[in-house]
Amino acid sequence: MEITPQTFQPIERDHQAAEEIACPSVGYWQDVWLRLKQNKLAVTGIIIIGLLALIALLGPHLSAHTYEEQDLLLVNQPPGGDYWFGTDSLGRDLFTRVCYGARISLAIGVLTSVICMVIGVLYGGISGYLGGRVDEIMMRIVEVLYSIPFLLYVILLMVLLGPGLKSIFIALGMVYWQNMARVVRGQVLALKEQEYIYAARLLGAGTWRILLRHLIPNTMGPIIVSMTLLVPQAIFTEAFLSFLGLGVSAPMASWGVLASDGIEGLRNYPWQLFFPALFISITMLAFNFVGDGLRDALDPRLRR
Amino acid sequence: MILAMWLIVTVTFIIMHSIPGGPFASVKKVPAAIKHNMEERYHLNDPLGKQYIDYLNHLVHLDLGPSFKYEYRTVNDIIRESFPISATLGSLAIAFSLIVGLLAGIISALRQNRWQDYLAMVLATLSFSVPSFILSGLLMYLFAYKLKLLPPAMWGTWQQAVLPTLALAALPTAFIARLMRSNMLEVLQQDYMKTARAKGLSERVIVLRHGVRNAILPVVTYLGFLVTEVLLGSFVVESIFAIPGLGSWFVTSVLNRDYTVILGVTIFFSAFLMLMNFLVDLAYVAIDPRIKLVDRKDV
Amino acid sequence: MKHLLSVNNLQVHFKTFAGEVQAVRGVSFDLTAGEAIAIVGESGCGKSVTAQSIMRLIPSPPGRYVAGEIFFDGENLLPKTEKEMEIIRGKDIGMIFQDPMTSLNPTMKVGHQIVETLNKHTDLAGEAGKQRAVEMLALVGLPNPEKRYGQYPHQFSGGMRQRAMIAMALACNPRLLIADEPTTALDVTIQAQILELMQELKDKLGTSIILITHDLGVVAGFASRVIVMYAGKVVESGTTSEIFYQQRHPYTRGLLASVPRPGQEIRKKLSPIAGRPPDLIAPPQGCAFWPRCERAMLVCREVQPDLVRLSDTHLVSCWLTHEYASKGATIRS
Amino acid sequence: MKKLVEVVNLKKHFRVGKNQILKAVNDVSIHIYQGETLGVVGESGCGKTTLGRTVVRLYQPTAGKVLFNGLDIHKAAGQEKKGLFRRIQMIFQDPYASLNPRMTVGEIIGEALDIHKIARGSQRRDRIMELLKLVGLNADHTNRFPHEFSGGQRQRIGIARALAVDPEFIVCDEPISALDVSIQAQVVNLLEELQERLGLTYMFIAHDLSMVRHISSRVAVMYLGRVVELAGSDELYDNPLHPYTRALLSSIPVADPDIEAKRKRIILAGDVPSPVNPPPGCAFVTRCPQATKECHQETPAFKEIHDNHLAACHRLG
Amino acid sequence: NNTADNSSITQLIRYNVDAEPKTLDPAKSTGLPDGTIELQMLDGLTRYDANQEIQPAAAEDWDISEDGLTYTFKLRDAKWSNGDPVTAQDFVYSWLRALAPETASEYAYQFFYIKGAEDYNSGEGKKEDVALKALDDKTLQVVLNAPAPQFLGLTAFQTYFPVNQKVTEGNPNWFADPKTYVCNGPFKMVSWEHNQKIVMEKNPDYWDAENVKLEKLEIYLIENLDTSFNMYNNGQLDMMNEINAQELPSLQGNNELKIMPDASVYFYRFNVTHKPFDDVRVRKALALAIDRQALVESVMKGGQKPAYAFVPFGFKDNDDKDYRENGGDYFQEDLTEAKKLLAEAGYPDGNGFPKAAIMFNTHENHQKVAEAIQQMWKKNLGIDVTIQNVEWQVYLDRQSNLDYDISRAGWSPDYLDPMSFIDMFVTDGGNNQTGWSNQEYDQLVNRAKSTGDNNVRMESMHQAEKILLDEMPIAPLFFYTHPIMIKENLKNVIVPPFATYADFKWAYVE
Ligand SMILES: Nc1ncnc2c1ncn2[C@@H]1O[C@H](COP(=O)(O)OP(=O)(O)OP(=O)(O)O)[C@@H](O)[C@H]1O
Ligand SMILES: Nc1ncnc2c1ncn2[C@@H]1O[C@H](COP(=O)(O)OP(=O)(O)OP(=O)(O)O)[C@@H](O)[C@H]1O
Ligand SMILES: [Mg+2]
Ligand SMILES: [Mg+2]
Repeated sequence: MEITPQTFQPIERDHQAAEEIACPSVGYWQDVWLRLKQNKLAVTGIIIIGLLALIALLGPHLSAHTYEEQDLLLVNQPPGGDYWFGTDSLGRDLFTRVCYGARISLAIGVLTSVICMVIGVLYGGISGYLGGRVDEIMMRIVEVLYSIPFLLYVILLMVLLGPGLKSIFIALGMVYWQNMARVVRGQVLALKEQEYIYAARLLGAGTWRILLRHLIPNTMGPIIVSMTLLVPQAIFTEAFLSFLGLGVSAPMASWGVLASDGIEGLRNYPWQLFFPALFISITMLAFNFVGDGLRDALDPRLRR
Repeated sequence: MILAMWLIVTVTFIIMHSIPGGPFASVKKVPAAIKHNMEERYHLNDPLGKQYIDYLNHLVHLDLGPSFKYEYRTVNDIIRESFPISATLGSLAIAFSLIVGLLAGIISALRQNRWQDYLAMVLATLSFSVPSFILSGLLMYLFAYKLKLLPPAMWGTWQQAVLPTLALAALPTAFIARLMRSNMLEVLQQDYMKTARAKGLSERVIVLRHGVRNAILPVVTYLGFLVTEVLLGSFVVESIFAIPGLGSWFVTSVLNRDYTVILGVTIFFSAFLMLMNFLVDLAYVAIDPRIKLVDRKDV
Repeated sequence: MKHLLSVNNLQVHFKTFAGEVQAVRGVSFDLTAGEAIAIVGESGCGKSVTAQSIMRLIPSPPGRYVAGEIFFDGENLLPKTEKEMEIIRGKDIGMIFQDPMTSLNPTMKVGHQIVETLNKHTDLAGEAGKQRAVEMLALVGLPNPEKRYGQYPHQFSGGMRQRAMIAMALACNPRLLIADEPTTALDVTIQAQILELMQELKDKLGTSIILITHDLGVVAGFASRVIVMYAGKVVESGTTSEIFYQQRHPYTRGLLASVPRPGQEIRKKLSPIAGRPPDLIAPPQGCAFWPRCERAMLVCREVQPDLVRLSDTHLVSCWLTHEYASKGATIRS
Repeated sequence: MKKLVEVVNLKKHFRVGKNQILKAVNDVSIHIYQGETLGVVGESGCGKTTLGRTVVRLYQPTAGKVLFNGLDIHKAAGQEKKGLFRRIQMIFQDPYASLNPRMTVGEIIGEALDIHKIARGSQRRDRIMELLKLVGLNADHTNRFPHEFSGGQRQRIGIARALAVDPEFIVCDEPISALDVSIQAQVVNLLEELQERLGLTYMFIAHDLSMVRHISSRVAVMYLGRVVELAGSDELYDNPLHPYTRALLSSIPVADPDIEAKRKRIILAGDVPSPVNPPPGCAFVTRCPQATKECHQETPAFKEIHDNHLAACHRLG
Repeated sequence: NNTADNSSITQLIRYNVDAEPKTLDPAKSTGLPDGTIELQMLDGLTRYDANQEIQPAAAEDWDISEDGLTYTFKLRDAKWSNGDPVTAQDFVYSWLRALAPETASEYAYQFFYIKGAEDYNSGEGKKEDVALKALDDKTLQVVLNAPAPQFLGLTAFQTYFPVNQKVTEGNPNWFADPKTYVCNGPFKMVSWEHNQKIVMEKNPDYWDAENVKLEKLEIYLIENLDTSFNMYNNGQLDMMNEINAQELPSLQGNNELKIMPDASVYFYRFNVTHKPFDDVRVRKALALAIDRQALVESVMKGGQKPAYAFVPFGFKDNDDKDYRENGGDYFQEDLTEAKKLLAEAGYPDGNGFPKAAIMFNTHENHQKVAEAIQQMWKKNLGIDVTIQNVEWQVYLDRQSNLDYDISRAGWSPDYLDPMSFIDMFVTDGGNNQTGWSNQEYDQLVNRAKSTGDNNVRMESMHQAEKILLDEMPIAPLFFYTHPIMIKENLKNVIVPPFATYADFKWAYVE
């Protein structure tokens, strides 16, 4: 622009304009998503999880075999031609079984972490927010439960409920909700001293309102991170439970079960371990990538 | 503490007696008289309430009673014999996981987002979630069966300790590596690191003297958890590698419904863990100059 | 007169998720040996980045020196290697940071943190080093320096920590001390102590000082020259009296008007600067201050004003100093 | 003048560690007149926030009471309590921690309306707009999140939230300490304006004495959990009685080089002692340049030295 | 280091018994590990040889009365490892001790053939009334309740082993420590590392020491099958029991793999108190629709024999031929027949078949068998059953409470006689556990048990077995085998056909 006396005219300015915020409004989760998108690993993780879900849904239809169909003449076949991943010790198609396992394992992983989250959030939230005596007692209970042999619970559950998905969720929930409760409690303990909590109390908000509207939404970050980390652990613990007879009933099999079956044939039929293990590993990595990515995306210090 | 112990005993006792089976169940049904004789001998046909009171009575005198299955041994004996083995294995695993985990964590923090970091973290992530029974199987297959480098099982020589130590240490190593990495990254952001740089210290000194030391501290709090994990892991690892430690007894006793052993080992483990956590707290206070055992409370 | 430090057109950018933050957008100033200058400005205007650039402490990534030169003692610091910088840091230039609570290593004894610098830059070792460290602690007015030597930072109060920081920064007799908001985190009575101490040490040791602050009150009694920064640029600089009594930039004026001043009528309304500083990812095209300026003109919106020399010492970057301003415009008040 | 708030022998202690008691607020008695601004100043950790929070019943006092219009606020229950929440509000120190980052501005301000069922639907929306305008923000800020605002703007959102319930009395806990000087004035001006328009009563906590003088009609100076001096603000500044107040006033840097050059500072030695083990006798004794033996032994009474000028010092009257 | 000092010893065998013994007190021992270990160290009155013939051991000779009720054993001059002579009183003491109610021995019932034994054990009779006498130091006389052809064999069984009276009375836990373990068998204990191994050496004081060639015997106590397999492969074991089915195919043609016969049967129980298994046609249909050949070939892979009857091979009939071969098969797999039966029962093509589950205890092979059968029934009959994997004790509990539909089971004999199988299914028998009851069957079993005439006995048992398989409260699946791995240079290790133990008395390394 050319500098002329005319350009030295004062400009009329609207005072309100000074308060204008230029950039478009970005909600909290929108912002998290935007930043998550920039994290290549996390995006890879999300894509992998999506693919896995797809495999779980469509995979079984790709193959000519069903997960339960046995061919006792074709047991322990190596991968190839008709059987992409080979067959297992009862002559069933490993590919279809792995796809089916994805359904079970992913469902178990995801649902377990959701269940643990719900219990953990409520328990930890209440314990942390109320504090004092209540907190002490509630945390003691967690400690005591933690010390009781897991195997005893499992057997008790098996007797009370019998095997099946329901028992798995309960059993897995029993171990992991305690961790979740601790995470949430820690978060809540730190958050409840925040000034906005005081502000809400001063506005007359009750305990539930503060928990549900203020504390829990703000603990979501670490909770989601622990949830993503819980998924792979739940998948494997389920294998252990299945081994004890608490799992989904055969011939359906989760990845964990396929893997522990595979370990028996390791010396002779390594693919029976390889394929389930491969899928589990990929899942674990994917969830961890997403978890780590979320952790970064949620970190307030990295926020603009 | 005592109260917690009592709760643990009571809840375990209740669950234990509410699941089916008993120490003398077997496929072949024995005549009623014999069953009666056997139960009589261990007071198993007393009312549960009485059994419970009797047990507590013995417990107060630190007597954990006889094993029902291995009848000539007392639970005290079993613990005395097998715990040192578990403790040795556990210590090895903890030492390994501390050394390797810390190193891996530091390296990947310093090489953040480079291949060293990715490699370490992918490995850590994998071993973080591989259950010990699969890992033990793989290790045994690889080193004992395929390569024939190490003995597959049993306890006594250092070669025999290698594989179980690895199997047991995998999870804590991974955990420590991840923890150390994030601590390290956090510490590297701290103001005092800038101070150290402003003093003209070399990068190496800054990282080692100022960074690592501060990043290690939170790992100390994790030691309590580490001990727990190692103990839990030892159940599986010990039975796979045929190590006569306390962990393998734990599973066996539950499967056998060896009531006194179940209770005894549970009590011992919980007491041990409480002790370890207490020691870790003390250690933390001793190591971190900032911490005093202070908890804030409203009057 | 030879300058101990001259910063020429320094530009520093940071890569962030949202884009590149142009934290420092061409800062220039000089410092003569023995002089104490102050850099003032609102939060986020690039004071710390400028200070840390002199020490080459900008983390990279995300930071990046886009342009400029920093001559210290006649040598350009920007192209130096890390190894060469290590020798300068702590020895020739000392630095104190804003928050004494976090700037000391919490797990290392205070004395050791001082000795560390001495070990690096001088041949004082062992007892001699310790002796010197204790001396320094005494110099900054810590009672009981021997005992303090063996204590950890958490056993110090905020003021004491800042004293320890000063002792550390001055341990090797640097020629330049950069104090980045050394008193912001402290209470007023403690702030008075620390300022007094720095004043005293400056006189005693003859160290040049760059004091960074956003409190004009602190500046008034301390510095001989003041540099006012806004949005990564120097908008005005001059001697202390020029800045306080003959300030020409509306921003400087605004800063002074927004605090109650003695002599001013007590109940009079304060006159704040409206709005907030611009986003440095996309700074305004013209003068960065125009959106908040009471006297903004068309030209301000479009063209960046140059830094104009009004006197030997007084520089200002504002279109109002342009000859057209008084001619072409009706200037209010 | 009507006493709106009366603080009577208020104590608030915290238990830290096993048997240690931290006396954050130690026997404070002050009152606040309707429509005035009482400034409270003191160094970090002297108990200002604790006092403020106890006064608005965020903390239960260890001893003593707070009367609001003659009603003991800590004893109020049920409807009475709910009513109190509408009459007493607080503005917080940290503009970043005092707004829930997961709620939009509209939700933050609207929460009070929901809790007290003040307004619904379009009425609710209008009220939010009105409040935003009152604090100088735009209507289109309603759907934005706190992190998008500058410190000053956030502080104004906090003010709007407090105003939503039409309170009579607001405790401002260092509302400007975290802000840039240029922004501080925005908030102070706003508070003053609101006081005029709405007839509010403030307790204004700060450690910046020049701002406190500007905004307050009376000022209380706190040291280590106690009020050591209380007077009209001009009186206090022109005629400080307590040695601590004097030192405090002389420590404030003045943005005028000429005055600074002439000024004689009183530099206090040492730091504020820990409230966990306060020294016996006068709390200020460890740093007082004029301390006598008596000061070491006896806690001075807080008494009226001149008209409406109270102080706690053995050497005064 | 054990490997080092072992290198000089050539006559060494390392064998795995798969578990820590629960006790080494013969009166109380029950399990295989206990029995196997005791067998090496203690000599009963008799001992089986390589041909499954009963040979004299501690007894030099014996005499059985006409009526088959009175047994008189003549003991040889043998010594305990502490130098004491082995006397008839030792045997009397040991057996009575096992019977004493205070001892609470689980296997006390093994003595119930002896007159007065059961009463004493159950507290109804006196110790003095047990018909067991030491006529002199070397003569032992026993009177039975009824003729029991298996009795002589039982004297080679662990519960009948003697203990040294003096030692036992002095120290009730004598068996827990190698130092106090006084024995009269081919080997003596040197060390016992719990859950690891027991080391034995040749007992020089053994009466037949000259026929014992092994110098050292290491018995490992490793439970995990994979682990022991790896140890065998690494040369840390010379012989092992039990091999994972998954390994078997790759071991085909390996000379070290021996598939030993095992007189045990794998079968499914039907709970006849549950619908639809109260209907014999349903039970039959299910039993006929299983492809047993495929099961043993593709799932078990251990050379097992499909079972079309209940009593396994390996028992002598009255004509000295094999009982099973004489009895033959009682049914054939027949799909059309099975379908027909199912339709008759009201479930044509499986339609309307109620929910049912196969229950089995946690074990890899059981699961596979169940899965295979589940598929066969589905494919062959259109029936959907679920399968339930339950923990061992829960399994036992549910099975004996008849809380199941179909339950897998296995049975190995207590003594070498078909009766050990046949008497399981008498009405309300402790091991019946199917709810099935048949008067005729009960009578036949009774007759067999009370007669002194072996022809009648065998005949009755054959008839009873036929009834059992006509009614099919159980569906036999296959007769077990016992695959073992044994290094080729090991000779004369006795592995009996009816159990999975091994006797090393005559064994040596080539
Ligand atoms: N490491 C970094 N990464 C990204 N942006 C940065 C970084 N360091 C500084 N900035 C940006 O550079 C700009 C100037 O920051 P600087 O710290 O110099 O401000 P300042 O004037 O010291 O403010 P204050 O008074 O708050 O200390 C800010 O907008 C800040 O966000
Ligand atoms: N919840 C609590 N538990 C224990 N001690 C507390 C608690 N809250 C405050 N304190 C202590 O009480 C004392 C007074 O704290 P308070 O926050 O009231 O000071 P302040 O005057 O507001 O300080 P600042 O200017 O730093 O805000 C401090 O020593 C503080 O550590
Ligand atoms: Mg700064
Ligand atoms: Mg405060």
